[in-house]
Amino acid sequence: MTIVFALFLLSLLVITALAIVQTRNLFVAVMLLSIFSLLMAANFFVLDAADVALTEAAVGAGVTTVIFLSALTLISGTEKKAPQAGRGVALIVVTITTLLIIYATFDKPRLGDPEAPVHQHVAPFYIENTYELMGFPNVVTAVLASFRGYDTLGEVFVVFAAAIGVLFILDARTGTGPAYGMPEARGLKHHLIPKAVGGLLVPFVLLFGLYVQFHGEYGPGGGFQAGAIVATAIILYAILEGEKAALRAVPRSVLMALVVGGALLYGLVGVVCMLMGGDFLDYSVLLPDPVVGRQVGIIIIEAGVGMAVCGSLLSIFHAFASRRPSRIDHESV
Amino acid sequence: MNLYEFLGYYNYWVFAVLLMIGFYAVIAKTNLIKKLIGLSIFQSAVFLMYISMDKVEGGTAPILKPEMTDLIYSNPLPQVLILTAIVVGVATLALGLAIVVRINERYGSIEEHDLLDAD
Amino acid sequence: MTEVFPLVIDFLSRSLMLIGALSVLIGGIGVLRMPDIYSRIHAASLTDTMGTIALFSGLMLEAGFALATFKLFAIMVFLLLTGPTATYALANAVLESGSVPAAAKLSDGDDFKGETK
Amino acid sequence: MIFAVVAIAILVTMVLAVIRALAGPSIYDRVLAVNMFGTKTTLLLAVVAFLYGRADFLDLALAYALINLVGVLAVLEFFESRVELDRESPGD
Amino acid sequence: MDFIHHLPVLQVIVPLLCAPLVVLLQPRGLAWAATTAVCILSFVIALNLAVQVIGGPALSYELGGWEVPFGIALRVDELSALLLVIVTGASTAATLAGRESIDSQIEEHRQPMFYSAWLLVLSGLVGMVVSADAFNIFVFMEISSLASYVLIAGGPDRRALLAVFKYLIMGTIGATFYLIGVGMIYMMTGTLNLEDMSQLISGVSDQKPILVAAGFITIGLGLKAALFPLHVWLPNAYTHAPHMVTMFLAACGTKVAVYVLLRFDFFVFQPAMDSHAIHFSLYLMPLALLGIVVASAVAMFEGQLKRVLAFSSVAQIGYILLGASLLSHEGLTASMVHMLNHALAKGALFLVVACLGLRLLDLRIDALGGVAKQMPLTCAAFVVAGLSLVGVPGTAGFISKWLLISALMEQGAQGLVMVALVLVSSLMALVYVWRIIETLYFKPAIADRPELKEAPLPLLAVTLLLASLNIVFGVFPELPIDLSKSAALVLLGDQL
Repeated sequence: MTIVFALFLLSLLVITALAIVQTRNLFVAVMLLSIFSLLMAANFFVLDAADVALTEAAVGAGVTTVIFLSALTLISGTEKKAPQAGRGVALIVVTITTLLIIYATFDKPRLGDPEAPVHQHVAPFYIENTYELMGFPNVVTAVLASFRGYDTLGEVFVVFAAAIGVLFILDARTGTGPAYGMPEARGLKHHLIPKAVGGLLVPFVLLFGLYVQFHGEYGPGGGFQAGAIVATAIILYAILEGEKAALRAVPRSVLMALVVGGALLYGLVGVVCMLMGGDFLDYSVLLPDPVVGRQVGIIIIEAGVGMAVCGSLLSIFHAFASRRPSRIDHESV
Repeated sequence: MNLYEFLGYYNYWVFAVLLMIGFYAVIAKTNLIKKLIGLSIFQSAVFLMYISMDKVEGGTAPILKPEMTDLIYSNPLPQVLILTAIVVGVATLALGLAIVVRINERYGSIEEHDLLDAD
Repeated sequence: MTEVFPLVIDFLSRSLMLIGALSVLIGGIGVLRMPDIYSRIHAASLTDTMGTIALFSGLMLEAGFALATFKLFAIMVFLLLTGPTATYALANAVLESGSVPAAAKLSDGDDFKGETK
Repeated sequence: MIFAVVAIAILVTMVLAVIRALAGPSIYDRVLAVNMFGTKTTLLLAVVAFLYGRADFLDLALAYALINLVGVLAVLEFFESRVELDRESPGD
Repeated sequence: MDFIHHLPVLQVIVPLLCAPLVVLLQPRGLAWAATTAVCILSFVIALNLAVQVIGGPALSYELGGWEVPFGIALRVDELSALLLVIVTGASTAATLAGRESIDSQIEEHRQPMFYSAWLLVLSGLVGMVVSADAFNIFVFMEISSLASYVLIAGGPDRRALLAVFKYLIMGTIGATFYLIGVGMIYMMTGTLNLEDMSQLISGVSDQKPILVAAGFITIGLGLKAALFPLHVWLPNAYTHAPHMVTMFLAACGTKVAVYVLLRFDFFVFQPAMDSHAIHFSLYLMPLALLGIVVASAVAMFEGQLKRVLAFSSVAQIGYILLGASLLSHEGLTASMVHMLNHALAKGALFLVVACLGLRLLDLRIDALGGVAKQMPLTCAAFVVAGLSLVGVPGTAGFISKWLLISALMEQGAQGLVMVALVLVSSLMALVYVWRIIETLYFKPAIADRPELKEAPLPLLAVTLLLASLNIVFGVFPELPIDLSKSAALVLLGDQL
């Protein structure tokens, strides 16, 4: 059955990818990209990666699409026909790469082979010991937050870097130019039905985000997914009520505090572990009972991740959405 | 090689093809947004490769059900890595878009040949 | 009686799911085959609602009394709220963009917002 | 078995939606296709969760439904504002 | 809390956790002061680590208390200590010296974000150096890359944006290639820890995915390291970045990628794969030589000061890889010494650029005529560091070139050809350095230039300090050579 699904979904993926590259309308390309992400997410789900599927859907199909679209409103929506000088070189490079990879596939273990080395060496340890060591069933969360918690710390800082980078590059805090690009009377503000329904949904989505945040030890979910879902809810609010209203509800300073606070919270848990005599991020020393200690540590750092991701994604969204379109100041260089 | 085994490699081939499509768009397309879209496909292809590794035949997602002892679980490690990689990909994309917006503001175009002509 | 009951439930859930699948499929064909955007929206949205209700009712019957049923119900309500909303927003946007339904053009084109196209 | 049949029907519908998304012709047709595709993915996930016997994964379907709505509204909002911008300053 | 035990992780998390704090520091002096303090602290930690590992056993640290293949481990040996000293030293020098220069190029309200990104670059680079886990290296590589895109995009010229976009695309491709390679190795071995990997890989080393993985990792890291045909992002990025950023990245950015490349090749692949050593030198040696010659030649004809130095950096990466591709202890020692010496010389040169950039807007060489009369100390520093870059006896550059040439001599006839090429490229370096010195000292000043002052004291002091270190290590080379010898031994491991 998996194979049939995979066949369908993967073929669709390829078709969509081809269409994305082909189309000249960038809006269409972005919409197809969101289909591509959803397909990818469905594929991940079929391949047993529930957490990844949730992340890909929330981050890939949701937030990325919105950020792409808000950036596209600032620039031209169509791709010009260009002289294709580099095409030959590109084709050669790409073909060589692909052939190399296809060459490599011949000794690979096939899909689902239980004898594959990946299923023999490190992973069984996680599956066998998570319940004893952590006391909760989601192995992905256990690996993410504890066994490889240092990677996740790095990841939070990648998001942090992106947020301050976008703010730095777009200079969003200066107030040069009107802060709000789209006239109030435009967009969905007139549409009673979306506004009413959307307004009804936003609180429930926020609630759902919190559920995903705190249920992450037991089901698919965790800080990343929750952060992205909460961010999506507020983006929904921004689309319906205007970006200004969303900023009024969650001001920039709060977003910055979320980003900084989330990143620091994660790091400080690690530092506290060190102060209490363990290694960095060794949560077992936090409480007398190591299992409970790990649980507490994981809940705190997941909260940090959620705060940082939500704050970063929203700051990035606002940095794009609050910009005045097409402000061209060709300076002489 | 029976049909089942043959299809077992299908994931890897799709990975290779997607990689090719994305990579081609990154190199050959002259529109900067298109390049970023290509980059996004390119990275997604790699995610697919990792996730294809984690599947175990007859397995299920690695969220344990202690009351059922005979379940086989898929490998959690590639999933964790890809969770990280997805977020890294979005971060890169956001930064790239910010740069493209600034380029458009200061050059008035996001087509590579216009930009090269401008300087 | 107690032995027939599960069978009835089973039959009911299966037929509901089949109805759901069928209407989803019909919607897909409609979106592909209908002549213009308005009729496509129509095809998609009606079958979507029908398909969602039937399919989720079937799944709920299958799941019995569990947390899953509650979740299914939540998803169903969610879809029933968002689906028509999205369709409405879409149709409204199409109308504002000045596109004219094919049916209106066939009968007499001039009484519908003028020939903006 | 019934789940598999339903899942395949949904998959076929997804294919049809993708064809519409590729064929266009207008941007609204594509939005429609994207919306339909999103809904179908939600349904598929719900069915597959039952097919795999892991009904606890229904959270995912809920998330998909949400993402779908936001995606469609965002496309409409931003596309319209871009169109109006282009109208205000032709030749961009 | 046992500080010594925690040093490896403190090295990374001190700058990492201070980065979010710096964003909040609004008055501009404060952000700078905090960043500088953190850089100095990191430098002290790095020196401390270096003292510990020289002569002692390598330090390792298990994060989260999980033992090795299951958790992530850090590892500090002589080689990583050398890199840590270079990276933190360069960052410290740049921040100590750079306040005025950064003030002049970055608007005040953007500075907290700028300094925060700076700390992220620093922590990303040290994170890559100390990590012993293949995927963790990727994560920290992305931290440092994303943050360095931000730093470069701070450049005043609009061309900085184009340069950084190109860098972003190529950097991401490089990182993704690395990820593909790591994925393939993981697929065949089931582990991500480098040591564990190198043991398990011997069982499957003849298989196709491993071969392809070696290729992908080498190309991906080659992109990040600006290995010759993949260097196209580097000249523009260095030219248009703010001056202090150029100084920081030129002194250590690409070297960390080279370090990871060497780690993979010598640690993971070579012990397990018979043919890998041959392939490694077969492919890398010609590229390194080509890079040395071509980039030096291009540098001779460039008209802008920063571009000349940027192309020279491409050539220097060639020297480092040439030494490594000899696969001998002498060659690797030469590489290591050159990493340090190049950081000293290039750091000093780009600091001079920053000094000039504070006083002059136009950094084309033609516009620099007669500057030496008004800024004698700055230009003296340029002469010293420039001669070190060329490899004139008495400077640090001479030591590493000498070591490299003597290592090449051992390779027989083919080695002699390479010696000839190295000498030719050194002559080219002399040409491009001399061209600048000649302009600075002997050409007349262009007509309507206002009176120039020397650079502000901190900047000038650090510039002179770095320049004089070039002479100190040229006259007393024992310390870097000893450190490099043991670092080279680390790479060769039990192959000797």
